[in-house]
Amino acid sequence: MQTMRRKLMSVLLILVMSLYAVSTVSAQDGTGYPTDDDVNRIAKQLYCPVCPNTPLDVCETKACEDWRAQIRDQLSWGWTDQQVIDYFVAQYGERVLAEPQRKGFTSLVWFLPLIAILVGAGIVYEILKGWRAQRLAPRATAPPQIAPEVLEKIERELREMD
Amino acid sequence: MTQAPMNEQGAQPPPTPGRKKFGVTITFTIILTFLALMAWGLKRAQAGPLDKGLAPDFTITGFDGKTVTLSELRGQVVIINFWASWCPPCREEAAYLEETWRKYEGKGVIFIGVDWVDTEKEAFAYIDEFDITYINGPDIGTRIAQAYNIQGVPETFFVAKNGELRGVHIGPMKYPQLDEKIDELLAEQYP
Amino acid sequence: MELGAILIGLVILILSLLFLMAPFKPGKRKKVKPAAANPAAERAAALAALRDLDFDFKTGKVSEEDYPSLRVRLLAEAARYIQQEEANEADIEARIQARKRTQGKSSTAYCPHCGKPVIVGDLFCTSCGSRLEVMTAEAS
Amino acid sequence: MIEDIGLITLTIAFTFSLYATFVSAYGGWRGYEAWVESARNAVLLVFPLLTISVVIVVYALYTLDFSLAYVYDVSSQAMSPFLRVTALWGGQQGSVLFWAWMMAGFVAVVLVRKWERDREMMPYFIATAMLTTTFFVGVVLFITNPFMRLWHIEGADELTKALFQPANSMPYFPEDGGGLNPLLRHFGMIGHPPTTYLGFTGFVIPFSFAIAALITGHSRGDEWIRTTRRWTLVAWIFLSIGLILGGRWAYDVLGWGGFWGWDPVENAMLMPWLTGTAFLHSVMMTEKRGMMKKWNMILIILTYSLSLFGTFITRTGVISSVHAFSKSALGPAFFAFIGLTFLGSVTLLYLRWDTLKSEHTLESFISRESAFVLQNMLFLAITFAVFWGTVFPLISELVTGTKITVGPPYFQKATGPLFFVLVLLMGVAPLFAWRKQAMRALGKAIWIPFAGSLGITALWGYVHRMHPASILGLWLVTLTLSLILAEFWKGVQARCAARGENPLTALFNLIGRNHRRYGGYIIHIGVVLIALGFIGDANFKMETQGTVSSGESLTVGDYQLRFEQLRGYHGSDGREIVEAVTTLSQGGEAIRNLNPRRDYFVVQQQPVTIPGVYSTPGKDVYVLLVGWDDTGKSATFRIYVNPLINWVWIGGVMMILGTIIAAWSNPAQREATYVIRPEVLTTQPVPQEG
Repeated sequence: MQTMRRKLMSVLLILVMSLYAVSTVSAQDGTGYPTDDDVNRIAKQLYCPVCPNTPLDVCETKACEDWRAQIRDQLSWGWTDQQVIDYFVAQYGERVLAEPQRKGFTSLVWFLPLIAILVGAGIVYEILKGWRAQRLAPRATAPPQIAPEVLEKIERELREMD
Repeated sequence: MTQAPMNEQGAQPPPTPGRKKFGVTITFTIILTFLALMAWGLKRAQAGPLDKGLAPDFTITGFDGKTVTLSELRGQVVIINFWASWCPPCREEAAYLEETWRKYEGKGVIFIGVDWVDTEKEAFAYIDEFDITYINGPDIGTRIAQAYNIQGVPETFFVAKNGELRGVHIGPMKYPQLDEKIDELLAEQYP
Repeated sequence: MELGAILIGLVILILSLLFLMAPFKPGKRKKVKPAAANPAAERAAALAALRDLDFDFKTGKVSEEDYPSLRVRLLAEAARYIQQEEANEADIEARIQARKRTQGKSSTAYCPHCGKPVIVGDLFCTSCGSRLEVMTAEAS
Repeated sequence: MIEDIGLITLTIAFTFSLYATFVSAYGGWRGYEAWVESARNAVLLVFPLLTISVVIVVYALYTLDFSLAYVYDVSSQAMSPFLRVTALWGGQQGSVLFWAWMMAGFVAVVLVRKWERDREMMPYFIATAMLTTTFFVGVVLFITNPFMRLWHIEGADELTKALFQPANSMPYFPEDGGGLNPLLRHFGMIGHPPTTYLGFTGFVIPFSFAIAALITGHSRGDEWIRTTRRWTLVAWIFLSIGLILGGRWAYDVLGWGGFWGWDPVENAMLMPWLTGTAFLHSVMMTEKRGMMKKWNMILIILTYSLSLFGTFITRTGVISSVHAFSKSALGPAFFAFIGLTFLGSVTLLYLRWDTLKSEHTLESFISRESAFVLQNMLFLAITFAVFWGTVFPLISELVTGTKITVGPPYFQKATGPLFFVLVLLMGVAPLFAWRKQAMRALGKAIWIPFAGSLGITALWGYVHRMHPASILGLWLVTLTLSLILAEFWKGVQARCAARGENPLTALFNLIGRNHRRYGGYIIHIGVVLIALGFIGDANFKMETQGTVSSGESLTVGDYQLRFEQLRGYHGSDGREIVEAVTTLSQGGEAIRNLNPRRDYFVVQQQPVTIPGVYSTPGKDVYVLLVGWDDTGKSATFRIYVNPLINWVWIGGVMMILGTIIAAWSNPAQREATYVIRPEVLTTQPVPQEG
């Protein structure tokens, strides 16, 4: 078990190290479409397929640079944003999408909070209604008699508190 | 998880026993379900790559357009190597893998290279660079990687003649690790 | 592991154990201060509620129609606490005096279990019935 | 030798916390005073014992005793002495020890301060709090021990970590260690872990008192709320500081121009903060009106369980995250403990459910009470949305076998509207009086700020041609802020009128005599300012990326960034630095030189991108050096213009200030931290006298 874990660790290490291997960017050729901003616009909507939970546009690994280069190529071939994203999903799985899809089982991630909020609002209303039902019957309007010296004491203490 | 207690809170004035019981049941069901989910997640997070039992079947289409299906390779030893072009350790073993493949080609051994989350351009360059001749194809949608539960690349799985996994090697391989393993698997009787 | 470390550890352990076991030492029984029975807190609460109401009125959060009735209610409440407190004090004082006269003892103490006042020399607490020998021993 | 002493004190500490847990529970159950006292003494010993262990680990880190595996992992010669000390929480072993130590400290302080009061609850308080402490100390001792040494076994390729010498082994003394993860070498990471841990562990106090109240049946009296109010505030503010420092760290170090990424680990920290905030508010309902007693229990159990859950997902890798510690063997132990805590406390609550009788009466829907309930509901709704988004990838994988990511877009869309209502409520709710609020008075109070803020934002939006959503956001902030400030204004006015004080004295006295109320308002102002930062970040952010040659400029908004040259040099702690010299100008006028750089840590093989930032209250211009060509003639930059982002930090400071005021006890009213008995008010007839 011990060795197994160490092995795993070393693999993770290898993975991480390899991700960071080389990280220089060569000047882009020409100035026309697609620009870095065009690439980032799409990369922003995607997550790096190998790194834990990192958006593709800010990911610094070699692999992510390759992917951004790939997006650039695809854009220069005239692909639309959606085509590029669809390609990524098909190629690397649904986990590359930053925003979960709204179909199939995944749509639950959107619906359940909505349902929960509606149910919650209903419950709040029920609670408040229940409390209100327990409201006391209106009191007798006659003010209770309080001994003047006690009243005096209360007022004095109130003044002291301020 | 957040709502069930609310049901009870909301059950003023004095809740009917049925309603309260319902709330309690819901609450505990939710808690237990949640704990079960976490237990499953923990088990998954702690599990290493698959290393025994029947190797999960898959069909892979190589970059050259040829297709191979694992279950149709019974009787042969299969070496499945996961790699990616952006991974330096993969480069360390690439030449050794190709060399070994050439040594055993036609002797009842099949090599399959599974290119994990990679870009085609860089993958082709990698294959050219090391002049790799065994079948290599992309892992579309990372389905194969998920089935084998790989933890990273490179990882190499050894499939015996009867289709069962006979272990996995994590990290780059060096001579003679692969040769020894192949010889051992070739020595097995099938059927 | 070196001997020096073990020795130092042993010393720490022994000192700690002594401290740990101190409460079990027979004879030296602990003193229990009275639990803070806090009638003043309730009164203060009522007064604070009054104060908040006055403040809310001054800052315009309570309307002129609502203010008098709410205030009267809170006043009545505060008054009741004050009267209760005074009555309690008077009552306790009276009882103490009565006991003093019959027993000839001079000081009061509090029950270690319920915190209610008890007469020194009594064997049992008049409120909760627990045994009071400790207090007796202390007073003598 | 000195490390051996640390190990010994750690072992004794574990034994004593175990002892305290069971002896206090037994003593409390049987009414044996001496047992409980002995348990208290044990608790009072655990803290100094753990302190010795902590000090020894710090000493080893400082003196670079690489025979300890932990020191070898996180410390190195190149690190400054200060960083070596902070390496205590730079890795798994040290941070769990640190955590256990803090928890023991909290419990010890409670016992010193509160021993004479709340005596009935104490045995169970000790038992609950020390059970948790025992768990953490046990984890340190048995699973992730910082005193493990490095050994070399004959013939083995790798080093072995063990406490005692394994067979056929030689002690191994490395020359140098790996050193702290480069990303953690930042002031935010120096403050963030300790404050976060203080926050997480601090909630053990209210939680344990709540459990003790449930066990003893004293929950009806709500003594536990009075006892723990300040503790809760302390835990809460530390959690808040931890969140803010974490955000600041992310902004400075992670190189993505943002401060909150909705990563699972960030969410895990946000969730207990949310429920903790709800708890702080619902407690007021109990104090003032005797309502929501069950609700308080649910909230504190939830808060504590969520903070344990947070540690669980941070340290086990169950949910993939940028910030996760490496996978470790802690998983099963943590899982068992969290399951036990959560199930146990909920079951206890269920058994005692009927003792928690509240007096629920509501005179009017338009009242402070309703506002509180609504507010609590909103907090829970946000918590649920965050929770759901955080665990959904796991559910998806379990049910469909597909891994998915739930990223910021989900969280922004799901929680954004709820936060909007919440901030609005923060402005409006304090206007409501308890019991009943006259509509006309409310209208009068709200009219001017409403119209004013609407006017200002409409004008602003018209001039700047902004997106409707952003106008809405700005309007919300303006309205809420003016409503809160109006509260101060009204209070000052009332004092001026009643006492003839001058406004400044009146303001001072106002806050001085009402710490809780006005401290709370100041916290609210802080939150509004943070909201402002978030709105700026979500709506007005601009960014561009491009490659330029020396002498060329990149443009974003009305800013230009001119690239002059690249230069490289060696850093002090083993980093290779490549720095770009650039000039930022606005409208053709040079403002400032910015030097974004990239530090490459050779040993760890890890780059860290350090932005060049031009910071003003209105906006930050945040420049990243993304890459360069080998000749150094051209470089790629990414420029973000982050409007209003500094208000997040300013708001954070306001929050801390407000919390200090709110937690400060009022000298004039020390006795007025009270439990009101509402049944007197509502169920008994008013005595008629005379």
